[in-house]
Amino acid sequence: MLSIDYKMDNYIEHEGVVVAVNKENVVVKIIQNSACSGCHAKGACSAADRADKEIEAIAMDSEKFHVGEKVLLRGSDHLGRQAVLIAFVLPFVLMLLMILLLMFLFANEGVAGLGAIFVLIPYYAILYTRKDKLRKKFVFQVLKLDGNK
Amino acid sequence: MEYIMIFIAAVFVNNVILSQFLGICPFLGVSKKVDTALGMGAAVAFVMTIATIVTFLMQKYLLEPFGLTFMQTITFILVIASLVQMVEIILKKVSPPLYQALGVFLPLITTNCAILGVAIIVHQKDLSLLNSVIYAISTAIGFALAMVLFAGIREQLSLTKLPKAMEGTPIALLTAGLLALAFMGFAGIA
Amino acid sequence: MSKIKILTNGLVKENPVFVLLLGMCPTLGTTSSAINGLGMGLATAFVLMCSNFVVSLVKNIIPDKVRIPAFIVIIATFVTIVQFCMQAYLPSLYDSLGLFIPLIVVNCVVLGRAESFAAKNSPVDSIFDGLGMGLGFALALTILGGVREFLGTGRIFDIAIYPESYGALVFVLAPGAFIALGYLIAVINKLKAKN
Amino acid sequence: MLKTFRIGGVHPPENKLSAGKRIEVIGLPKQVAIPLSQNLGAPSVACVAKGDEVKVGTLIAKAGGFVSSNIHSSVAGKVAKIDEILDASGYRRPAVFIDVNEEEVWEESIDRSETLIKDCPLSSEEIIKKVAEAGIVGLGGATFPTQVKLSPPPGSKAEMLLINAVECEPYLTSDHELMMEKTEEILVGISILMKAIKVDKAIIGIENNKPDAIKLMTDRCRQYTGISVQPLKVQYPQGGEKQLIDAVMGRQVPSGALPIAVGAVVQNVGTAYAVYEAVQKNKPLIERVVTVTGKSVVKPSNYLARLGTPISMLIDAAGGLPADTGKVISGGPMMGKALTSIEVPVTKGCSGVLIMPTLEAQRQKMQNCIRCAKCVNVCPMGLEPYLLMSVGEREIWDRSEKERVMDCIECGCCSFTCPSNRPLLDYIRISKSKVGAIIRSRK
Amino acid sequence: MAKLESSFKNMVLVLTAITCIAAAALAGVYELTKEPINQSNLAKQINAIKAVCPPFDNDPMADKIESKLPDGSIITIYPAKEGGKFVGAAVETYTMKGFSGYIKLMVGFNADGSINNYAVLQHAETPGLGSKMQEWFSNTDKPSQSIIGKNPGVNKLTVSKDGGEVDAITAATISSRAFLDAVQRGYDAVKDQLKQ
Amino acid sequence: MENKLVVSPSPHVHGGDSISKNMYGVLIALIPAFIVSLYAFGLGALIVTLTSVVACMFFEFAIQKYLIKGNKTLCDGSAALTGVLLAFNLPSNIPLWIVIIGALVAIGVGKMSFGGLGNNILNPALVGRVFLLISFPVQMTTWPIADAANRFTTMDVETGATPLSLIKFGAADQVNVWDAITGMISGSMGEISVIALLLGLCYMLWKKIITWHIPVSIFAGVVVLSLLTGLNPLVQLATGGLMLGAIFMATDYVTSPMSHKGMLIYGFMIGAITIIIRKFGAYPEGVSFAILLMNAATPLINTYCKPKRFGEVKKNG
Amino acid sequence: MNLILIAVLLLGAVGAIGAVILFLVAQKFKVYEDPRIGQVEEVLPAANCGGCGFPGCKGFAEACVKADSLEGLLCPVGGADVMGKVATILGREAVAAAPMIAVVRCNGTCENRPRLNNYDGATSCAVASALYGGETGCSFGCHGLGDCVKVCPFDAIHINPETQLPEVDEDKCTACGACVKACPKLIIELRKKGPKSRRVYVSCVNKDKGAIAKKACNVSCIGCSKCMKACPFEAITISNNLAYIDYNKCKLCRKCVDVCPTHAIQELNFPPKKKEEPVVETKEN
Ligand SMILES: Cc1cc2nc3c(=O)[nH]c(=O)nc-3n(C[C@H](O)[C@H](O)[C@H](O)COP(=O)(O)O)c2cc1C
Ligand SMILES: Cc1cc2nc3c(=O)[nH]c(=O)nc-3n(C[C@H](O)[C@H](O)[C@H](O)COP(=O)(O)O)c2cc1C
Ligand SMILES: Cc1cc2nc3c(=O)[nH]c(=O)nc-3n(C[C@H](O)[C@H](O)[C@H](O)COP(=O)(O)O)c2cc1C
Ligand SMILES: Cc1cc2nc3c(=O)[nH]c(=O)nc-3n(C[C@H](O)[C@H](O)[C@H](O)CO)c2cc1C
Ligand code: SF4
Ligand code: SF4
Ligand code: SF4
Ligand code: SF4
Ligand code: FES
Repeated sequence: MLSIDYKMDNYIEHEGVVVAVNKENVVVKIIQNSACSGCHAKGACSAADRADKEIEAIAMDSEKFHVGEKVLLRGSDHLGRQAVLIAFVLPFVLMLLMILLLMFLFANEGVAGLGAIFVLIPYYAILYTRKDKLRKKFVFQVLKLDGNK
Repeated sequence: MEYIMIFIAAVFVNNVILSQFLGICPFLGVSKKVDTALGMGAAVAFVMTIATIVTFLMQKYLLEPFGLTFMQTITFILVIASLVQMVEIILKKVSPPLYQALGVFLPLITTNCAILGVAIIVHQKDLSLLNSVIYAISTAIGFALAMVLFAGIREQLSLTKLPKAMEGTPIALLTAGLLALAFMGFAGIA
Repeated sequence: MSKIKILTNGLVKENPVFVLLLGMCPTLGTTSSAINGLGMGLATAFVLMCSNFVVSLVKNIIPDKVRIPAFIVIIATFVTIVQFCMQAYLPSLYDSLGLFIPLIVVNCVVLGRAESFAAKNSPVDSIFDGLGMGLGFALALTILGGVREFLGTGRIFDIAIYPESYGALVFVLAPGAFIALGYLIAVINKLKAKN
Repeated sequence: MLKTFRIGGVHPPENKLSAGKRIEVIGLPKQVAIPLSQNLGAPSVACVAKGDEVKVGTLIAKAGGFVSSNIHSSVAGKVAKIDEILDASGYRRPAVFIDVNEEEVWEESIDRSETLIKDCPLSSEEIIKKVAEAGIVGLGGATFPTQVKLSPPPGSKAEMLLINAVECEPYLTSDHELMMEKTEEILVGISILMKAIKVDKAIIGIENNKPDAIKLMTDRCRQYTGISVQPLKVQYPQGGEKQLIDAVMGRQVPSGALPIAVGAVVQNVGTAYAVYEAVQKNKPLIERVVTVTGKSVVKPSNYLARLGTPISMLIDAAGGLPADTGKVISGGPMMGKALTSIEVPVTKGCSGVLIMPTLEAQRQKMQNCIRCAKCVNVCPMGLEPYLLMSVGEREIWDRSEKERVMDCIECGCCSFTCPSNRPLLDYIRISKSKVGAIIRSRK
Repeated sequence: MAKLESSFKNMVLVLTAITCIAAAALAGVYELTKEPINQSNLAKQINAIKAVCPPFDNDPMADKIESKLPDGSIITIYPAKEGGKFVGAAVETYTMKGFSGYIKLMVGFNADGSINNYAVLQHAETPGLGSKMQEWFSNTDKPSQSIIGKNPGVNKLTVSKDGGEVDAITAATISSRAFLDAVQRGYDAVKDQLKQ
Repeated sequence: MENKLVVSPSPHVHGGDSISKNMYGVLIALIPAFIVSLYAFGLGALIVTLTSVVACMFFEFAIQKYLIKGNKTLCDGSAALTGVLLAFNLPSNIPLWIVIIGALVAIGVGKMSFGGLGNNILNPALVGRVFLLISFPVQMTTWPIADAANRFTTMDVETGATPLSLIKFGAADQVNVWDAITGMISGSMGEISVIALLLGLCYMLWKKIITWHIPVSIFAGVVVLSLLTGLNPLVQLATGGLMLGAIFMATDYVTSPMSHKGMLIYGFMIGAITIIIRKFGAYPEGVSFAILLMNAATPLINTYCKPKRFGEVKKNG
Repeated sequence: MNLILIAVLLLGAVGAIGAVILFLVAQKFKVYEDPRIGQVEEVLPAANCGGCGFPGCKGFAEACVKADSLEGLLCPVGGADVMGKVATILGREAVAAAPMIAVVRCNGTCENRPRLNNYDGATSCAVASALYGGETGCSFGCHGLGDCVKVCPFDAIHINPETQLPEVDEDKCTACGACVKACPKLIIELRKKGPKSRRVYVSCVNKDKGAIAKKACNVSCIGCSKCMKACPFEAITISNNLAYIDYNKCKLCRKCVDVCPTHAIQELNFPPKKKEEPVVETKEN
């Protein structure tokens, strides 16, 4: 839950499999399910697609892990909110502002529409330049899964 | 004022899920996490906006001039499907950590009928670009609202004992029905 | 599997709506009356049958990675064809089904069957599967439409059973769709549990 | 307005039947059984063997760890065996059995005179050492070894000593009676404790339903510097450490922290008396005041009983087990422990024996939670017992932890108040033990 | 036959081919059904005009006039002529004030401005309530609720609650108001024509 | 079995509160309102209330007997209470078959489908009422006149408009606040007399059945929003189902938040939504919808508004 | 015709662009899921009970596909039947695992074990055992409050109202082990089902000394080691006053059953031997 208790860190956890162990990090493959994954009929439906994502997680004691091991990936949920903010909310607001601005300036739907789409290019460009900063921000921990669980 | 009206209408009066019956799959399927519901809402808002803009431009500058409006459905669905994929690639390319973080926190956004539905509805309603975009955003907010309310309700239901036959989809549908009943109170506001 | 089995599979055992819970959006959106439900169901059944057939014909020339878009294109084509035909020959039904005809494209039943059946089986089997599933879908929609129409207006297929003033209007409105479908599935769950 | 704590609380009927009954001394049994685990923390380790002769006050078991305490013989006699005895929970636990000799022989070091010795020349360290040797544990019910409590962890400093004379449990009167009869001794004990923890201020918190004790203590404490009395509005569980601190000092101990975090050390009056006896008279903890009470009890009274005396003896002294007995509780009705047998011995933590008639003893049928929030309103820790119970029932431990199940002080207000008769605390308690184990395993 | 491998060439080729075929098929079907669709739309319109207007022999679709109301909305008028003589007009009018917004009517006026008949072309009012518009206001057995024969220029066509001459549909005052609003707008649009 | 000790975890005493005590307490608190409605609407009020209570109890019994087995809750008064409150939300001249459908929906859909007492998300009586309102709008919005001459002889009495529909349709000047406070107006049976309802509130506060938070914050929400939208707050408070809703229906334990902070948010939002619906919506009255909407939001409120934990207030005070 | 041409061009273009995008996607996200995982999952019973030791049926399917042999992998719900199917899909040998079943190692019925007090707390073995030893003199035995019953996903274990002890339904139990985890008294054990479902086990977990145990319960194991001596296969060990029969060594000869003075050893599903069942024998006490 988002913030049952604001004093306590809340985590989101995801199970994954270690695919590589490096010096300071461990690469974990997670299986991501689509929105339809909650549906019991997903077997019959292609929309329930799955994708594997590889995620680098910081682990000081990376030697503890071995390839193929099942682990728990954990990040604090406020990171999740930030990710959504950067990936979706900000560009979305930007597009909106762009449309408003261009409509106001040119009163032409074509220009405004194209402008709104193309404003994403500089946005992503800026994101690209901030790559390293973001990398530092979005860190995950890997935890050993309890043997008996 | 017009925009506010579109907003209220799309969020409360004609809520996508509760009165338009679009996007029921994620509504029934998504978890009981409020966070996920909100994240889905944001993601859907973004995708819906881009999809609406792109399909709007396609319709106005390609399909209509060439008299190809009959290909609306097929082009829209293709465009939307590719768009969603594009967003993923770009995100992954631009900022892998960000992309990874999303992977952990959100389910994939699948093209659900709400997105296609909105893209088509704005043309049926003959809205202008700006109005279409507002409509798309409002729809997404309505989607998020219903999802979040529902996530909370599910969470509570998971701690009570339901009659066996009602477990799962039936209770979800029933609750959605009662929510829709409550939302009818907004009728006529916009 | 025998053809009959494939056919009845979709009608009862794996009924897409009541058992597999697929395609909820059109199910809820188009069942304000039995006739609408039937119309939508048959339209979907047609698309399902055709797309199943075509998909299983071309399944081998489609690379895996473009599988889904290719299926979507095929489905969308049939959907649009249905849309035109309905517009031309059944205009009133078209009016009442509205938006949901184009949305057959994203109906999980159609894509789902293309993926999970047609892409693996022979064209003939696929036709039967499409027909069975489609009829199952149509059956479910008709039942739901019938129930809603009956409870809401006292009629079934527009035949008055009891005076309209006794009908509970909610059932033809949005909340009624959810409630009626919820209880139908509950009843089916209960029956399933008994067997 | 009288002071009290700020969150939650209930008012169970007080039923202080034995109030004002003077403390009577209970005779010795033929054999005592002194369990080796009488304190919170590690059990003690026996240091006598079968056949050993012991005197009253002879050390028979040593502390089994840092958080543990010594145990002394409460009688003079011969160690019959070291064997298992059924404890109050129906489990078998090791105990020292001593056959009582006719003749009472006391350890020579013990000063048995009645004279009040006010001055204590010892230093803080020496006091704590003596307390440790005497095997004193908190007599308020928690049986936490007192010497540990008196040695604050490095980095924290006590500002004030709070004496817990609240006795908020219904029925119980042992602390009340002790205050009436051993006033001076208690006050000296408090001074010693103040010295031990190096504070110059002590406040005795007493609930307003004991006006005579408030008056007496207020009068007498004037002669002692730094000690004052704070009357408190009657409200359960005011005796809870955190609640008492909140009521008296207006400070709330943060979640998971010790009272010392807000500068307080809390001790029960009985503990203060025991400290007096240990430090000034060299007398280890071998006896305590026990209230025997109950609506059908012929003669509800306060007894001074040696540790190891079977509870049945106390009950006999109070007029025997009533015919309608349904439940026998060691402690008060809110936090006490129901006994499976009345043959279990009196231990350091036993402040009362409550005998409840069958009619009252049975719980009512549990129903669905109607989410009335009454449990939430009465919880003195600001928790949501209804939620903790359903989460606990479903064994969702991480959620339990997030909902702060570990903050629960097991006061029972929630179960007491629930109109649906839900066994909230039952489930919260197992959640606490599971979550506690999980937290410990993480370290 | 083995499955085609997912190489770049294959993917692009196959998907392009499939879309091309689909497009061709669609365009073909579109061409085929274009006529019937238009026909059916036309028929709808003509039937509606026929239903609401006094008998005529011209082609109202060809003679249609667009009239602009003061608020800027455009309303289409289909004049009906019998032997060249103006006998009345069908007005395709609408309002946005319905319970669910848009309501489109075809109202037929006689030459004197009285209402000959009307047809509800499009609406989203609640079934069982607002949707009763078609029967309710044409029920000539109940003069207080029927608008047939009434003349918006003479009679006050608002609901009785608002002081008018028409009883609102039970429990659907809003739809009734909207309906009458649309009728009134139709009349406003056509009244200049009638005067000729 | 004699003399076997009973063993159970602590606490060993119970405060003696019970579900039925609370439910019957609310029923008692409803008596003044019932008397006023008897006086105002006569026979109809009696018959509709009886029908509703009997039907609710019957459905509760039948469902628990044949469909959903579990704790029997027939006699704890909750079904009877739902019945009374449902009846209080209906016009007194409503056909009885509608009352019975309402009872079926309230108990069957609103309560039992979720697992019975304590598990429902939405207020059962309001589910019943809104279901009826939308299903049978004609019958549900035909209000008998209070104090009609023939009220003790027949259920068919003259009808009139409620103050709120007068306001909605532009006849606000015909609304007399004093009549609304005493109860001599048209409306649902239970909602008409503000005085009687406030009496009930006082009783429930005295008996500690409910706390003040929800009703007061609803009133606050109504007042604030009325002032913002230029309505007369006093009229808004005194008319329609507001008092009935704020005092008896929004306070339903099962469907309202658990913490005081949550209750205040919940109440304020109910007041605010009510005024928004009254002012801008198609319906003259919005209390039922507002309560249902906030019922739906209650689980969320519960997850985010936790009670004030011990130790969370300023550390050193 | 013109229209058709434009349509084809436009849609073809869209299709081509789509294909390019998809190709890029495919390059970026190498999604490869062994299709056999899905196939395996399909034949699994979808109970998601976790009895196999993996998170859900999906997890098990993955494990089966990845593992080199199916040894040690068993879906307890589907049993050998399903494992056979899995084996065919994967083209491997199904390793026949011995079917297991839950047994309740306590025979302290109301008759065998007199109640000394009445429990009146929450109906939960966990709560009761956190509180105290139980209603009888035996602090090891079953509380009979049915935590095991609550967790069984297959409705296979029920409290017998007469004995107040749980009984396992042989046909329904899949040996998923949920009850084993749930029992706070560690009474339930998964044991080899044995040929014809026959099995012999010590139906007691009391570790008290013989005399005390015997006092608390008529059929307690008193640790007398007669069975150990009688067992020709060295299947029985004694520790903490308690005998334990290793089901891998036990050959079901039932010699131990005969010698046990307290009838603590249970035999199940054997044809009636001479006269009555041991439990019945103790009735006169
Ligand atoms: C709910 C609750 C009620 C308590 N009531 C009392 C009480 O009435 N009197 C008392 O001395 N200790 C009571 N205690 C114990 C105190 O919290 C604390 O352990 C004691 O005052 C510390 O002193 P001690 O170590 O000398 O026993 C209570 C504890 C709890 C959790
Ligand atoms: C590991 C541990 C260390 C403790 N250290 C201290 C301490 O340094 N000072 C103190 O006053 N109490 C200390 N306590 C005692 C508790 O704060 C508390 O008094 C005791 O658990 C009894 O609580 P109650 O009396 O409220 O029931 C400690 C407890 C534990 C478990
Ligand atoms: C589900 C529902 C749908 C409604 N639909 C309409 C409608 O289509 N048209 C309308 O005028 N009123 C409709 N109403 C009724 C109005 O909202 C409101 O009850 C009416 O304005 C009351 O005024 P009246 O009884 O004076 O007509 C509907 C009510 C409900 C419950
Ligand atoms: C203060 C209070 C208010 C209540 N209000 C309602 C109500 O508005 N509607 C209702 O159906 N039941 C009401 N009940 C009864 C009961 O809580 C309700 O039937 C449950 O919601 C059923 O689970 C109320 C009970 C109390 C104690
Ligand atoms: S027992 Fe725990 S949860 Fe219950 S009221 Fe007391 S502190 Fe709160
Ligand atoms: S007091 Fe009882 S009924 Fe009320 S909320 Fe708490 S657990 Fe539920
Ligand atoms: S009895 Fe135990 S092992 Fe057997 S199926 Fe039930 S829970 Fe699983
Ligand atoms: S076997 Fe264990 S879990 Fe089952 S009833 Fe006995 S004590 Fe409880
Ligand atoms: S059918 Fe799946 S979202 Fe609509």
